[in-house]
Amino acid sequence: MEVPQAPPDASTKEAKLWQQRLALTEAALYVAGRPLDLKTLASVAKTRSRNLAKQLAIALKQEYDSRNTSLEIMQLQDSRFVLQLKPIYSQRVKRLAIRPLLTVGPLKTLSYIAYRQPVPQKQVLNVRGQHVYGHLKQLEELGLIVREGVGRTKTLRTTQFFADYFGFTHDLRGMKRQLKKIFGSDQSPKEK
Amino acid sequence: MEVPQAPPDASTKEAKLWQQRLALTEAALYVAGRPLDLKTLASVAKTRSRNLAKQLAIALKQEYDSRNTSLEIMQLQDSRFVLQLKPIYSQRVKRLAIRPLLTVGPLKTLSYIAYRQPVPQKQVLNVRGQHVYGHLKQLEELGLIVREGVGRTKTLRTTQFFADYFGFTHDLRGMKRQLKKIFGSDQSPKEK
Amino acid sequence: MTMRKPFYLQPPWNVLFELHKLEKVKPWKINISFLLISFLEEMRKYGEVDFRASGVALDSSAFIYLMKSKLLLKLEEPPVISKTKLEFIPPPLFLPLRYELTSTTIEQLLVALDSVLKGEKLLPLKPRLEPILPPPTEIIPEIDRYLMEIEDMMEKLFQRIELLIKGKPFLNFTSLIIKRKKLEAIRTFILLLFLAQRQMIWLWQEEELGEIYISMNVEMPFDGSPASPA
Repeated sequence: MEVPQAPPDASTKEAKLWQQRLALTEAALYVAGRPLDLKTLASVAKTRSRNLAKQLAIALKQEYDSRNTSLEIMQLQDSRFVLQLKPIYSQRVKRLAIRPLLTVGPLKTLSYIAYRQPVPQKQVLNVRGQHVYGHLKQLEELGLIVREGVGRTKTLRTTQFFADYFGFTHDLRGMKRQLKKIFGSDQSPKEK
Repeated sequence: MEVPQAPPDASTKEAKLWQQRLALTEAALYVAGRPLDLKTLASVAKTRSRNLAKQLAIALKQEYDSRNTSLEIMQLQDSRFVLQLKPIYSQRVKRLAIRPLLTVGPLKTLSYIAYRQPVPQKQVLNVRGQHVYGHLKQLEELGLIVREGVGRTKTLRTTQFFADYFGFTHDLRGMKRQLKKIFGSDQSPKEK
Repeated sequence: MTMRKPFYLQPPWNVLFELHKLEKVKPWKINISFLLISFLEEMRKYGEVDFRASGVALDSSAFIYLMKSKLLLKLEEPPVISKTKLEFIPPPLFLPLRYELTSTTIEQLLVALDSVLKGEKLLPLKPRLEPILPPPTEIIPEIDRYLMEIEDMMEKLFQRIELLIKGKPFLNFTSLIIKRKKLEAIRTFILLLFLAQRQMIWLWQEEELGEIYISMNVEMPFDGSPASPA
């Protein structure tokens, strides 16, 4: 892999192109509101080089990190990038978000599913209570979980969209390790 | 009006508070994605002073202007501020916006309210069917409509956010004229 | 010589005297009242008053009552919570906030409006659905009218009493309701209570459940205000 290229001197033509690509990368991340892969970022930045797309995204991330801003660019494990609000600001402004956000109840159900997945629906109902039927419907509608199987044997797991939303890896074992780290629990989730 | 105050020296306690308020202002504008008034900005920045809220927004705007970024902060005529993508970048990235604001059903209900507003809720229910109760709740939660009055006399109208989103004027008669013109229909909306 | 087996050691009374049988029977199937009454009747019939047997029967009855009570109380107990293994419940995951440009355009809004307005045009052609109201009941308006006209009816009853009581110190309630239907008798009684409450008449009884006597309060004209002193 090439070493990320520093932005060229701003007076040159290449420098202008770099700046323009940097702005396009930012525009794409702003508009998408979800992690974008290098292929998409490259196409937006008018290049075929995924490596260049990555250099641009990393440079943008460094720029955001160096500045006093409420926004951050996260690099996910699979080289995807996402622009989002720093979590410390969420509480004060979440009421202004357009998309209705989930309340604590469904979020608890979601974290339980993520931690124990693939988990029988019956187990989730036992642990969280019968009222979680509503949560499951909501989480399913938002595309955060899927139900597999039918009736009493239904199994729940989180989706790729869920992993993207939280910046988790798509690999189940890896995701559980990440979750364990976040929850700070000494109990390892059951690997199934 | 006072001259916008320059951010104080970064080493002082006041400077830290200013920086924090600046970040909160940015967080609010980012998350909302729509113009916010000074009252809202002041409440997010933990101040009662609309003047301070305005100073913060102007300072943030200047910061954005001074930097190479695809985003801009605009001050509207009514002293509202909005963070948005610079129009020159829109074309290249708008294909990444894949999620509709609303699905077809609620969109129909919204369009009818916009065209006939202020319209009795009863009339909307008659034309669109009893199932639109869910739509009205969703549209209200998204801040696209407001319900005025109570019970059977409830009246519906669209909000400033609706006008901002679709680029209409805020003036009701003007909006109806715009709709009629764009719609190119020979049916004139009933003025009530 | 063989002793005759006492009657109470035979069914159905034997259940009271052979306690081991109680364990095999559902307490709800035992009608204690019937057993005890018939037990006493049988004893009277045979002329054998055995206080020991009565004592045992009483004791057994109390025991059966206790069994029944315990069963009832058991039903009220909260269901036993199965001891599920305590497992780690992770805290909620808070979603990061991200702005997302939505894709709805003004063209889409207008297309939606077009289809709605077509629907609105068709609307008057649809048959108008009238709300189906439940048929009026016969009782409610009757009572309403009764209550609304109560003043009127009080006055009429008062005039009737005045007419019937002429020359007599009192009138009995039975003569007021003679040959009248039950409902009307009840209404008359209620009206009497209203009149008495306003002290326009006096009501009294000589014995509980006996005849009700009515006399006039000569100091009160109908309008309810005390008569002006002459």
